[in-house]
Amino acid sequence: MPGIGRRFFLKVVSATGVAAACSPSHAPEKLIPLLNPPENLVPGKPLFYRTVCRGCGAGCGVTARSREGRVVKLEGNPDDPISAGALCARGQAELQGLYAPDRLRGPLARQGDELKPLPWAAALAQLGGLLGKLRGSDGRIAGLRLLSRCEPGSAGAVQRSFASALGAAKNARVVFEPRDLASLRAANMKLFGRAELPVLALSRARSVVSFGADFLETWLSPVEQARGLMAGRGEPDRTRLTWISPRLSMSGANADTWLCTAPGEELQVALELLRWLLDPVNQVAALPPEAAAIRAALPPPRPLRGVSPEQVAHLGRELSLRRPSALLGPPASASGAEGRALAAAVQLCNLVLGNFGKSMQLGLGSELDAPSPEEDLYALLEEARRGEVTVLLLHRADPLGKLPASARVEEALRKVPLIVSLGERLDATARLAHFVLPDHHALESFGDLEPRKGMLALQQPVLSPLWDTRASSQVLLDLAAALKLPGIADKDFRELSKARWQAGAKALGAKLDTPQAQRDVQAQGVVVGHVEALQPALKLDGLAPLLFTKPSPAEGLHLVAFATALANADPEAPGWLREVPDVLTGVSWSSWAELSQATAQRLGVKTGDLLALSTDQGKAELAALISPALHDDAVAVPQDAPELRALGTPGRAVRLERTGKTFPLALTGRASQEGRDLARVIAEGGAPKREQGHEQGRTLVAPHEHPQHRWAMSIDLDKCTGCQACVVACYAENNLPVVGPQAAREGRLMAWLRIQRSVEKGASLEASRVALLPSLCQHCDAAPCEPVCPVYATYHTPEGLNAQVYNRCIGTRYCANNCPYDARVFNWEDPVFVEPLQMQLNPDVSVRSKGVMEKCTFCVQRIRFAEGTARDEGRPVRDGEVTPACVQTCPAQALVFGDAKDPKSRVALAQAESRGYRLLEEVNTLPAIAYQARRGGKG
Amino acid sequence: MSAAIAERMRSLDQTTEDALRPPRYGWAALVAVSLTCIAIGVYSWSLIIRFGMQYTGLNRPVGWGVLITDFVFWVGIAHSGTLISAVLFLFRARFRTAVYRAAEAMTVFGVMTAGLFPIIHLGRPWYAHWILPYPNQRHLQINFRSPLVWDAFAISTYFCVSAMFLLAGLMPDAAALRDGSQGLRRRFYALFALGWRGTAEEWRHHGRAYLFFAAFATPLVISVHSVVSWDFAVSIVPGWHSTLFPPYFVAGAILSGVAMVITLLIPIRRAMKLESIITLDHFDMLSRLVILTSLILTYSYSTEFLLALRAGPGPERDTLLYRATGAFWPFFWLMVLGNCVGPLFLFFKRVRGSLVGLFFVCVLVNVGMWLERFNIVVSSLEHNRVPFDWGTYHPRLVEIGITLGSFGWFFFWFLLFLKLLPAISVSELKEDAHHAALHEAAHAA
Amino acid sequence: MTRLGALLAPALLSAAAGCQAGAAPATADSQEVAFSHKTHAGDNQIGCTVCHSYARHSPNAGLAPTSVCIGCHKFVSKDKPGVQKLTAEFAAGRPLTFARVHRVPDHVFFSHERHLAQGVTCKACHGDVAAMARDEKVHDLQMGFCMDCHRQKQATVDCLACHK
Amino acid sequence: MLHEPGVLAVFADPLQAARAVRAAHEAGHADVRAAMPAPFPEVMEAMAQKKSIIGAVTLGGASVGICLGLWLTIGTSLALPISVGGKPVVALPAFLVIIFEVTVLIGGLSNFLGMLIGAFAARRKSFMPHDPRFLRDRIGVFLPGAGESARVLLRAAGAEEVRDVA
Repeated sequence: MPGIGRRFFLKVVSATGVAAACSPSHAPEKLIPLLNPPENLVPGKPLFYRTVCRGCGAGCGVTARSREGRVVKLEGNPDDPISAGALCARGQAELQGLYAPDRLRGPLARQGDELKPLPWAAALAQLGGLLGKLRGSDGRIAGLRLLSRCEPGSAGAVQRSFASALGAAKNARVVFEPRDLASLRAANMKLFGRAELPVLALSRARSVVSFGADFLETWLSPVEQARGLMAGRGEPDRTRLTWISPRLSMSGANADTWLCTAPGEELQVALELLRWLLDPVNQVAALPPEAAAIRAALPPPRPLRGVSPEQVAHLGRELSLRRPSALLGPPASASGAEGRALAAAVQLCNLVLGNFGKSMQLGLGSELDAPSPEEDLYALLEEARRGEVTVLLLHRADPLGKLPASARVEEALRKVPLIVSLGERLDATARLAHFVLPDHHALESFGDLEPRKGMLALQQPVLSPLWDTRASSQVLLDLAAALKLPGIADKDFRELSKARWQAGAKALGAKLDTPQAQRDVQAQGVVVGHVEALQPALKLDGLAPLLFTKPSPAEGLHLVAFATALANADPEAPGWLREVPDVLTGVSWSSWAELSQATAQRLGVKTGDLLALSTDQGKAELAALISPALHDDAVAVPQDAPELRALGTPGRAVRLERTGKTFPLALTGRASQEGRDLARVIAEGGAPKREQGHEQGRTLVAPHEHPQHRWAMSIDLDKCTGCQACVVACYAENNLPVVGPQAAREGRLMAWLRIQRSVEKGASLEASRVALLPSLCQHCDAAPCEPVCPVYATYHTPEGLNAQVYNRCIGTRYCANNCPYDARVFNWEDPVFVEPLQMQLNPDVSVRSKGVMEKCTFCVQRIRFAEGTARDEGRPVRDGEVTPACVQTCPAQALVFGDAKDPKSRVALAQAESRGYRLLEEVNTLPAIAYQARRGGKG
Repeated sequence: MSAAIAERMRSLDQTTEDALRPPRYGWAALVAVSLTCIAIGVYSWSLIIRFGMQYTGLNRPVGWGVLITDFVFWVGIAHSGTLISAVLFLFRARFRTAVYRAAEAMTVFGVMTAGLFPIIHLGRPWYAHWILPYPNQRHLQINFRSPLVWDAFAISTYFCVSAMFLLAGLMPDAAALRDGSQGLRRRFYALFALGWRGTAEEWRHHGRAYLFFAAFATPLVISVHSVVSWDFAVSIVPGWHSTLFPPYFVAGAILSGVAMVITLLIPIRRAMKLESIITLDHFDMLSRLVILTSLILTYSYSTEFLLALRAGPGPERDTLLYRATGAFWPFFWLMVLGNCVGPLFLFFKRVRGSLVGLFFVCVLVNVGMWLERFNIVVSSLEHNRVPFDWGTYHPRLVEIGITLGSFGWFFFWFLLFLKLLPAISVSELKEDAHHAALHEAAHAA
Repeated sequence: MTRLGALLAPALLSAAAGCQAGAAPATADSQEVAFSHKTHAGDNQIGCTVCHSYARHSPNAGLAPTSVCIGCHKFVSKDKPGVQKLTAEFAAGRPLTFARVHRVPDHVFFSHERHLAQGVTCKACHGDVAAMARDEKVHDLQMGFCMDCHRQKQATVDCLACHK
Repeated sequence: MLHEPGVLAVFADPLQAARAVRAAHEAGHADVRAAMPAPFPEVMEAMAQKKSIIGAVTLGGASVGICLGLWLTIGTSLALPISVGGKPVVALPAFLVIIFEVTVLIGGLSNFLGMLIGAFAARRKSFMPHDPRFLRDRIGVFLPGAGESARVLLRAAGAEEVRDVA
């Protein structure tokens, strides 16, 4: 054959040979052994520590899981009566607060215009010197003020003694809680002489009425309240919830009835309800002796705009029959005389219905370190403006960042010659400080607090401090020592706290005689004594002025603030709380202003338009979002939105203008299920309609059996509140990356578990319902995603899991296309964990790289852990021993997980429930997850 | 008589050799353009490889987009070639001889282009070889139940068979050119001639082999695009999950392929002065094929919709209505215009006869066919079963760049082919030439 | 046909078991001190878990903390240069480093605990370390190696047993 | 390259060439060889060759393909059975696609190779003088080991030229 020769052939062959020969090689890595082995730390094994969540005032006990000295996950403390093992989204996200990249990493001191790093010793010496100079002849500093968040424990005690020893003024220490339920406190004070917040036992209530109180998001003690409310859900005669507010918020979405008031009209409704209850013609049984007096004190009736008298009467009748009940309100956003009046009206309803001591308990709320009345705070600011404040110590208090602009905080702070900020990050106030002495994160510090009477929660570090920080209380003690303050003997805060909690614990009847006993208590995390709720005695004097009223606000747009379970609108919130979309609107990464459809039409506004809002207080620009469940007169803004500070307290009239600009809102999901009936609602007592026209579970091939376990889940839609604690827990447990606003806009959120929402429009606005559906991988027996994968990267495990092997995946995305539930998530880019957030990564779960498909694994690592423990102890896995992160953290206990092969397991029983159904039964994928339909109102 | 035959053959050789010297500058310019496109495509792909698929417009729920559209489109293009040469060969359709070589070349390059996309669209293309069954230490093989594996096999088989088919036909012509040239050119043609001498013995084997190739290729054509259609039909995505798909896709593929052949042949014929060989009758026959397949396609579309509508409310219906009225409704109706309405004009001899009209219709068909695939892939994913996740998809520059690159890649090879190898089957034409001469002799007598 | 396939396929699979070289194993030379398993585990019969103390109750086997080395070398062969270096470094509060010989990729979740509990010997994967003056990688520790053993011992071959 | 003496005739018209071939056969030349630019049916018929064995080769290849396909699909699936989507491990309907493709692939390859080898063998065993014209516009008929009589016979058939190949 001329031309073509052996040589040519060989060339081709050798070329391919070379290509095949190339293969990567690592440089040899170094192993660095420890010098001395740390005791009781076994690399590769988790350690569990009990401490307290300081995310909000509720004081939930938490269990921290730590690996190789890094805490990787927070879970509720099962021994704690408040959290009972559950944790809310914000609690889960405390972890990201701990590893927040913007945390202060060491003390700063002002040099000229800027804050420069300074060693602790130097900083304290300088500060001590300055304070020393400022001391008067009596050794006190007249102008010293200490502004602190609520510290119901040793920390508060230290601050008080420091303030009283060094400060002269009687209110030298002011306690500042921006989200405090001040109105309720005040009302309780005026009505019963107790400046405390009630403790709710909603599990005892048969009807719950909330006057806009977001008791499932942030109000009072959401985890406990969610558990309480949902304990009475699911069964036919279930706890009923009535929601009275211009906006249907998340708590409202769980209501059976919504009374859509005009903005600011809740007070009138409350008063009318009270009036109805007290009206003899309605013959409400068992009225208290004070009834007549209260009735006398009621202001004259005023016409209602949003709500009809019939609705009030209907509610009144329900409450008079279904006892005990619980009336909740007002929300934190209510303020002033009106707020107090609403609170009073609500509490009087509770009193009239005899709820106190049953569902509504007084005398349990901690009176330790109650937030000071607003007046004190404003007085402090006024003094500062007058230049009378010479030293201002701030402990985790950011008045500049939190108070409305109208409070003129900056002006006040600029007048103060010496500001010392003892906080975690460089917040607005700290930027003006002269010394910034960073405090430990709550998870790094010792402490003790009294979340409520008869209870002691112990705080202990779950990892050694990440940065060069120091406990604020310790700083104060050091200063006290340096200044030789009289009456402060303690040198070490840890000792002080220990002595204090041990005394407290003994008082609660805990045995602490042996060191072991002390350790046990510490390991327990909480000490629970017994305190009886008391029957409050009503103080009739001053009732009439308290129940002040004013006509329902006139027509026209009014500002409404609402709380969200997450903090999408809060620029300072950790990534998880910003990225996980708000459950009702689907917004992530920004604040927004909601308008009703009618209003939006009237003003020609579309979702995404940038609106200019202006009140008598100021202006702000916010992105418009058309809400299907909002009163036409309301403009609703999330209470975390920084813009709200400019606009002032809610309730006031607001003007809207279109700026002509648009804002790229990151919105997720369509709030409609196109009548496909995925999230089902059934009449009370009814059973869900079955899919017609095909036989369930019939397949061409024999169903494959699961030799040992068949892991399965059941989700009770009647209990799911939509708080998304499960979603955040999933982010934490499974190393899900936070992708940021741009990717969120492009529909590339990485969540494995999402709460799908769909708004079912009713005849009227009030009749419209929001159906929530937690959706995750259904771990189908006949999973459509599996057979289409060319490389076996996804398959069905013998234990019934739909497995995804990341390192085998080549990223065809066929499985995701073929998943009828859209449960699969693709890595569009390499995940980014900003230093030091990567320290939170769970070492038991791979961090996925770009180009790989991923999805819910039922937390297989936790399954393996439980199976391992069981095997070590030579016993079968117990029911309820395996809990995926979502199930573990669910405050409402709507999720149940277990082995469906064990007929006695909780999950098997739940799945057999009459309300049970599976998603998309018509595609016959035989999912492992069964849903229980929600029971809708009276049906 | 005998002189006449020899004359014909000589003139045939002459035209072929002239055809191998196309207008230099025009050719060079086209090559330059296609190389540029390739460069753009390569760069775009490199972006995806380095930074992940974030540079595409894909998202949840739309996991497949332009890249898969291109894949199906090019596989479709690759279909006419084998059809024209193999099927028409079996049917002894004489008009095939003039055009089948170009068509086959198109097939081979079309598959070469299509074959790239399954790799390009991967999240981790550097592991693309995992889709092939090769011995490895993992004890882990591939999932033969996955349509993507069927794809891998179908595409590679189709490439090999059609390449061999092309080579088999080329041998005699290459041999002729070999003997007519020197130096590098000679060695090049020798490569394709594979030592061909034209002896009766060689012809004996060649004839049989060629027949068998045709016999293999015909079912293969059907199977390949059926397999491609199964990528969708085997899934349970509403708008994909349909038993109609295989015939529907095959018809579509043939339509797009024939249209592409015509679109390419019209300019080639002009540029290379092949008017004497590729006559209007050839185009006439081809356009009849276009009409036929287009009618089949129209029928499929209507069946698809009627079934969905008859099915009553549900995902199936929603998806198809969305396809026609949703975000991409212009694409849908442009597709109908291109694939169903346009070809109808070919019923008129005037349109069929005028190359301009024919060219226009065929370009329209090509556009329509691309859009058809886009509509099927994207609109179905946009409206899957869970309305909460309904979304939209907008192609990004990277995807457009890669598409451009694929066209560059295809035309680069095709241009090389035109320059280096006979675009018409000389030997078969010679065989015909002899028959023609006989006819004339008969008439003369 | 089926049975025949079953018989032949593994042959194909193992045919080119070696052809996937993968990452070049870290070599044992360039060790900071000339630590010899032969001396310790071999001649002096020190059990593996004396130094790799976590192996029995954790996924990680662990590496002897320097203090453990010192525990013996306070008394034993203090004349050796390596030991002197060790003592010096320890006094200076600096740990010695060792070049890593055995490693599995990050996406493999191997547990020493589980394997020892099932009676798998250290030898099975690490080779006869007691005879090595310089550590060598005896087995490639690639998936094929694990699979061979798992199948032969009828242990699980579920992917999620090792990949999560 | 092997070489044989004989008589080579060049024709312009396939019919004449065919006539020549037939004549040669009648004249008792068992082994008549020809070369031409295209497989002119007349000539091929006249040559009266026996059918090519390529069919058998291809059939063999195809059946090997079937076995390979079966072995690959069923064998590898049983080697490590993995449950996907509740489908049986050996899912023949799905495997048929692979089996078909492998069959066609191997069949096609063997067909092509068969042809090449056949042609190569032919060139090896029976010598035919090469002339570029035979690939363009002329037909060559070669009678190995023939003499004067053959020359006459070929001229009579209408050969343009007849020459001895020494």
